[in-house]
Amino acid sequence: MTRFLRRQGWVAGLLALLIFLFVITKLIQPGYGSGDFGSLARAVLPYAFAVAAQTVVVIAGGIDLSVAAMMALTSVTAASMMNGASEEYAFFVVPFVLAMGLVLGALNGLLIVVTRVPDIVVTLATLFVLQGAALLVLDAPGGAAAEWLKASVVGIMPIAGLPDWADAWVPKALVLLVVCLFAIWIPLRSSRLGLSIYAIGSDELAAFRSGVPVARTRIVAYALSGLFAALGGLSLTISTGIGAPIPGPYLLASVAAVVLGGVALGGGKGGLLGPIIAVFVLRLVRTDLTLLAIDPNVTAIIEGAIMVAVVMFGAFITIRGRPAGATP
Amino acid sequence: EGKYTIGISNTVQGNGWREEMICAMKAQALASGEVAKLNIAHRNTDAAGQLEDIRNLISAKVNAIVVNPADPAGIKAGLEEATKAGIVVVAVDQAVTEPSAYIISNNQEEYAYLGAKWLFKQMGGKGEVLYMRGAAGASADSDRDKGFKKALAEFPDVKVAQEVFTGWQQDQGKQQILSFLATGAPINGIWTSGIDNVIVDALVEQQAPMVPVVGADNAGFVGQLNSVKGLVGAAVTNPGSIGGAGITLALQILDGKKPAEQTVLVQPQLWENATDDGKAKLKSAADPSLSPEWPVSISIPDWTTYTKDQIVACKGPGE
Amino acid sequence: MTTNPLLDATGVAKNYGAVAALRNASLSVLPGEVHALMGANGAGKSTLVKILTGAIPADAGRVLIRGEARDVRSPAAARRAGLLPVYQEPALIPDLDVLSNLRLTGTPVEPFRAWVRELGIPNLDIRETARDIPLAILRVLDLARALAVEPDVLLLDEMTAALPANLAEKVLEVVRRQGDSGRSVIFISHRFVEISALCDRATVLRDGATVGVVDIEPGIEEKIVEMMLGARIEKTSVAAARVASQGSAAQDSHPRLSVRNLQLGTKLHDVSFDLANGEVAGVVALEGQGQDELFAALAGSIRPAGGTIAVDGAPVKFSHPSDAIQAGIAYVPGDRTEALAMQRSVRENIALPFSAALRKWGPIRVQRERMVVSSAIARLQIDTRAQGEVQRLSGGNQQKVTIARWIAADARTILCFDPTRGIDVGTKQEIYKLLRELAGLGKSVLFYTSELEEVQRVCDRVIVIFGGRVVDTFPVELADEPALMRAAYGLPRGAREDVGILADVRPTPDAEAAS
Amino acid sequence: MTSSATMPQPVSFGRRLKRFMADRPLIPLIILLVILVAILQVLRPGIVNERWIANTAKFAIPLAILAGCQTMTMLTGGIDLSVGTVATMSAFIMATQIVNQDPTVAFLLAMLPAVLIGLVNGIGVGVFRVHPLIMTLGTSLIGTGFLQVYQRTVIASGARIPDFLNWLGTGLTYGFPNALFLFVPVAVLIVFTLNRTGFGRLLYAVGDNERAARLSGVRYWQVITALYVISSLLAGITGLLYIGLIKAPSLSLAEPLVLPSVAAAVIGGTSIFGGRGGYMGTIIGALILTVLTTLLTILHMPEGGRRILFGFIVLFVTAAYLRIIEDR
Ligand SMILES: Nc1ncnc2c1ncn2[C@@H]1O[C@H](COP(=O)(O)OP(=O)(O)OP(=O)(O)O)[C@@H](O)[C@H]1O
Ligand SMILES: Nc1ncnc2c1ncn2[C@@H]1O[C@H](COP(=O)(O)OP(=O)(O)OP(=O)(O)O)[C@@H](O)[C@H]1O
Ligand SMILES: O[C@@H]1[C@@H](O)[C@H](O)OC[C@H]1O
Ligand SMILES: [Mg+2]
Ligand SMILES: [Mg+2]
Repeated sequence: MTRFLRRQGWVAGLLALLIFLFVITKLIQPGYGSGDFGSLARAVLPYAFAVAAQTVVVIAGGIDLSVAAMMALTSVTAASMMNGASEEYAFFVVPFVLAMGLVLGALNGLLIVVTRVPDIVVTLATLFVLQGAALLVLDAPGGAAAEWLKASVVGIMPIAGLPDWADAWVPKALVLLVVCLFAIWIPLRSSRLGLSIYAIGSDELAAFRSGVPVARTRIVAYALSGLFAALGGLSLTISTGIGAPIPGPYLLASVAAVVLGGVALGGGKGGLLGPIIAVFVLRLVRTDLTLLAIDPNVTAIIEGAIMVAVVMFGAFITIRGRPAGATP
Repeated sequence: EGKYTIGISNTVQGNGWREEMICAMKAQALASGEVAKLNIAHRNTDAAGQLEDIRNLISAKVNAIVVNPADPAGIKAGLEEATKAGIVVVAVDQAVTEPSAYIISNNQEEYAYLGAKWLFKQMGGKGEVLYMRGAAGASADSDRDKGFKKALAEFPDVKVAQEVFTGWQQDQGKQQILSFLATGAPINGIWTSGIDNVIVDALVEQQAPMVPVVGADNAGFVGQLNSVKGLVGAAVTNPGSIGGAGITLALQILDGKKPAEQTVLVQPQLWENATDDGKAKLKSAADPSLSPEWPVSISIPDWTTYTKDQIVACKGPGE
Repeated sequence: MTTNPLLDATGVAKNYGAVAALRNASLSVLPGEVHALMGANGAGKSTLVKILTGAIPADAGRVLIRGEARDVRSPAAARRAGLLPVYQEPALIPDLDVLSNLRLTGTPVEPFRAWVRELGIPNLDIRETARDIPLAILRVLDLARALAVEPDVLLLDEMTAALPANLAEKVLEVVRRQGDSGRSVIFISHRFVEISALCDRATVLRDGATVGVVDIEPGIEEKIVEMMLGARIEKTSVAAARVASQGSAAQDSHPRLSVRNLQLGTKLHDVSFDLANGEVAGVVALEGQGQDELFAALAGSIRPAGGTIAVDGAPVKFSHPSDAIQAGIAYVPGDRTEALAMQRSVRENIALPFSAALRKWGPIRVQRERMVVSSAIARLQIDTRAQGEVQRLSGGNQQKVTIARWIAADARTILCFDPTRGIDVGTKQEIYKLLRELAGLGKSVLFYTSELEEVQRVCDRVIVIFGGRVVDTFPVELADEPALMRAAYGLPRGAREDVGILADVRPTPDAEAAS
Repeated sequence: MTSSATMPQPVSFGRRLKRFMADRPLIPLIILLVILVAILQVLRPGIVNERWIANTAKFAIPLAILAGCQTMTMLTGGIDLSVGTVATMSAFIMATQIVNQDPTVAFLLAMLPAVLIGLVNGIGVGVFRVHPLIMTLGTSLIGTGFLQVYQRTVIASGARIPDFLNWLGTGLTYGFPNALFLFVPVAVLIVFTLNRTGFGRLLYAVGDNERAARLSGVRYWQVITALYVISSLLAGITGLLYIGLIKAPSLSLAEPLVLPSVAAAVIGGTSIFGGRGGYMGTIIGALILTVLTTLLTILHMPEGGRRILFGFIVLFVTAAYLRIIEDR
């Protein structure tokens, strides 16, 4: 139990914060109900995928500045492919776009490994390239999404055996999120590959000496990041029914939520659950401020302040917790 | 005391037209006496961000939402959810694809057609035009594109030298015109989607040849048409006060007075400085007391009831 | 010999820039043998292990495994070839728990658990994160992880160095049995007790080359020491070293530096000594006996947990190296890359301390700086042909730059940590001469060296540290290499006649095993 | 394993060229700039005239100053992504405060957020050891939020560009842009600081080898705090210059310059790892980017194509530098 708390303390704390926020929300708006929760889940969707994309590379000891651009490119690709196409065609579009994210992500990793240029510069460069490509696909927001895809995030997921009142709290968007993220993440995490991703982020040399193929693992981490970003791009197209070539605020948001979610920027630590909860927290803060009719611009201040305060707090703990006599 | 809570969602911030729109909404809400509270989501964002704002407004249980859409189709799902939740939805300034929503807007296609046709005539029916559009994907922009293209089709010798999106941001428009002028490419006319005074500034500062410019009825541009030497141009009206009209429409619907049509269009006018008649209109319209980015048409007859002081004060109910 | 060697390496060489870590190393291990790999600090033992297990590539050499030439390019390939190392540094991933570490390397869990129990840890929680496990246990887990896959050749690099007696005992037992069951073990240790208790043969490395292979038998230790030290053992002359130090004998009332009961975690216990004006005091210790921490504490890099430091009789507390510098104490680390901004010029590197203080951030007085720096360069005879970037200088010249910095800054006390590591004989001589000159000028030098012969050439006095304690202080006349070596291994002075080097300070855990 | 004997080999021309370039990194950059200008002249004969040069300088100057911020922070191994927000804030505050305030007061108010943000960045990075990327992203988020809120409060009072900034931003003197009156001193100051002051030395030293600097008595946090404050002040001044050029205060004024400012420093040969680089290269980097933009406009290259090219250039130049510097 103590170990659970020590290891999952951050996540547990976040979860408590989220619950607290829900209570606050209910106090501000007594009518806040399952439908509103569904809205929250839909708002969370693209952010959650962006954060998942960032989390994987950060755990592997890297950073990916191109997530938002990757989302924009995959989003416009999906939207323009589905524009005027049949409903069935979307069955082809979805795997195509996911594969595209996977391949482009792997390319990010490959460039880092081959050029030995630092990840931050490589992904800054690919940020421009992917943005450019998105603008070539669609120079203005547009395109379309298949109806069945749009329906896949609207409403609730009927679950057999669950009473209706409880079922109302299971929005499809949440189910989609859980299925897509955790269906990939949970098996991955305990697999040799997942462990390798943690290993290269934790101690690259020790990982190499333990027989981990470091370069290959790094490429895989970026490929996964690309895959999650593609899911994010798809979720944008699905929820808006269009594709937008100019990236949304997902890069910043992903870094903020990664940090807030307890994933160390040095790599090797943390998981996906924390950042996802962090996304819910940040979205719910915005909801609450809207409910209070507070200027939504204040949210930007609050999000930034949360991010900076949390990082400084984390750093502060690390400095304090350093054993006596250790050299900084 | 008013009885309604109205939600507002807008996605371009820092643009004078949109600021006037917000102030008109506040002033009208106050003047109507029917509104207890405004819940304003006003920031720079895209369709996805606006969807989130709309859904948060739904959670806030507002009675009506007045929205200036980032994208006509991109927020359809949110508007549909709002209607289902019993909320009155009014789109201002631009159209949306959600059929349950009411729309009150300038006639954007006509707006562009009027101005472009006048411009091409001024250019003698030939030459290169710099086409400075608004925000990519916004329906006002695509409707205006239709009007512009319609006029262009009537003047086969007019060519588009370059097409850029200003995003309806003054600074972007200024950067774009400056870097275009820096290339030294010749042009014969400029059509801009309401980002106008900075364009004239740039021509003056760069000592570039003065070419005809068509913009909107923003106070700064109207002033320039009256005063800048050698500037020939036209302002096409596009009232930011349409926001106030949106509030009025929403209140009417809430009070049970539904309009005959789902869409209400305001017809634009053109004021040019090439004829004496036009000059007179421009003179009387000019209002140097307004911020240069604010349209001079600060009220719409029959639709807005606030005073000039009220809109300039920009205070809503309870503020 | 009739049996073929399981592992046979010849002519292995490895250079790190100008440093030759290995020149010509060979090693041949028979099946069922526990084979010691011996050599002084820096002889190249770890480098050889890393090459054999694919952790680093060799520049030259040939490796046969079971008579076949194998190109082991990665640790994973070494595993497949049946070679499993336990490196000198822990190799468990710090942020993963033990179980995940096992999965990562494809190690079977049950055998691992069995080995862990065997090695004297009855109740290991395999969900514990590696970072939270004490170093000693971690080393044992590393070993158990290797044992669990039943490798043909187990390579143990100073496996027992960080272990308490009870765990070390278990490890030795287990390793011995490996040999008995037909597997081979390459065993690196500085503890002769362990070598004689455990090993069949020993390969001795000196300065990166194999200088001999011996069978372990009673009395062989002296011979191994001789081989490890090479011709140097004859060369030492007490008198020669003293010539230069004549002028420094005068002692004032206050020592320059006075250290009392210095305490630092498990690393330093009650360390006390004085450093006089104009004195070069040597520090001799095996790797990892606390000397790093001692120097770091004196340099203001880390804060001691207890004890006092006084400079010229006045107590001082350092919270940052700049405090120590303020007190006239300069630190020259052994690792040049720690001390130099490699992409900057010689001049900038030497002048760096000048700009450190806030009030010195303004314009640099170029003329004056040039003068001071040039005189320091001239003093040390730094080859400045490539002075635009320190990284282009040879190792020896780089080291001179690190010292020149403090000559230019006129530091009164210099802490030199193994300053001659990896540099050639000629430059070494220059550095010895320089240190003596500095002492002659009244400066005080604390001089840690891993090369015992240097003691006689440079020092007035020697402080020997073992296990974080000052175990002996020699006047230089008595500090011949064998005496220092024994002292460094924690053996009491003059114990030579008793049982040779085998007289351990600890109760011998493996009396039966040895017999 | 192969055995190899090291033999003195005749140095090939390629290697000699490479070493030459490595020793004088400015030369390849100047060559690249000249080539770009030549292409421009070929594509549109006569374009390269006095007016064009003045115009190019006018646009390159704000970019070059912001890139100066990046150069200095990158020398320490950091990056300052808050410069865009800081410049925008200073510009916006200046333009709105000048309406009712004394110019000096307006100026001081405009520089206040710059100092504050610089201070927070410096303390975060220097004391709490927060990753500079995260720190500066966080403060820029907060700054933007404050600016948006501030904007709402000054809507009615309007904005004005002070004449002096007008003159500085767009005026010409004998055909030279007045901005040079600001830029030349700033550039000289930066170059002098980097090469001839103790502080400049410390920037390089800290970025090259923080431990070595520490052992020489350098207090890291002091250097870093001063650095980020200076960077912010420079960004603030750039904002004032830029508003004089653009004359349209907005909430995103200088944001488009941020990533190009990083790119200009990178192209100019400053290493993102720290310890290597200089401001002269950065200035040429900024000119290269400005000329490149013009070239792409003239080529009628669509925005998408431009960004793609831009990304590839950043990546290629960094990788090439790495190669040149690595094996000499
Ligand atoms: N990565 C490296 N870069 C430069 N020099 C190195 C590197 N690794 C080792 N060396 C040098 O190579 C030599 C041999 O080092 P090695 O670690 O093999 O010695 P060792 O015999 O294991 O010593 P010890 O008993 O202290 O562990 C030393 O002089 C060391 O400084
Ligand atoms: N890349 C370079 N460019 C210019 N000069 C160089 C370069 N590399 C080395 N030199 C010069 O050549 C000299 C000899 O270098 P080298 O590394 O061979 O020295 P060395 O004989 O190994 O000396 P040491 O024993 O001190 O390490 C150096 O002192 C240095 O000034
Ligand atoms: O003319 C434009 C208006 O119609 C648009 O929607 O917002 C910005 C204005 O400049
Ligand atoms: Mg050498
Ligand atoms: Mg070793």
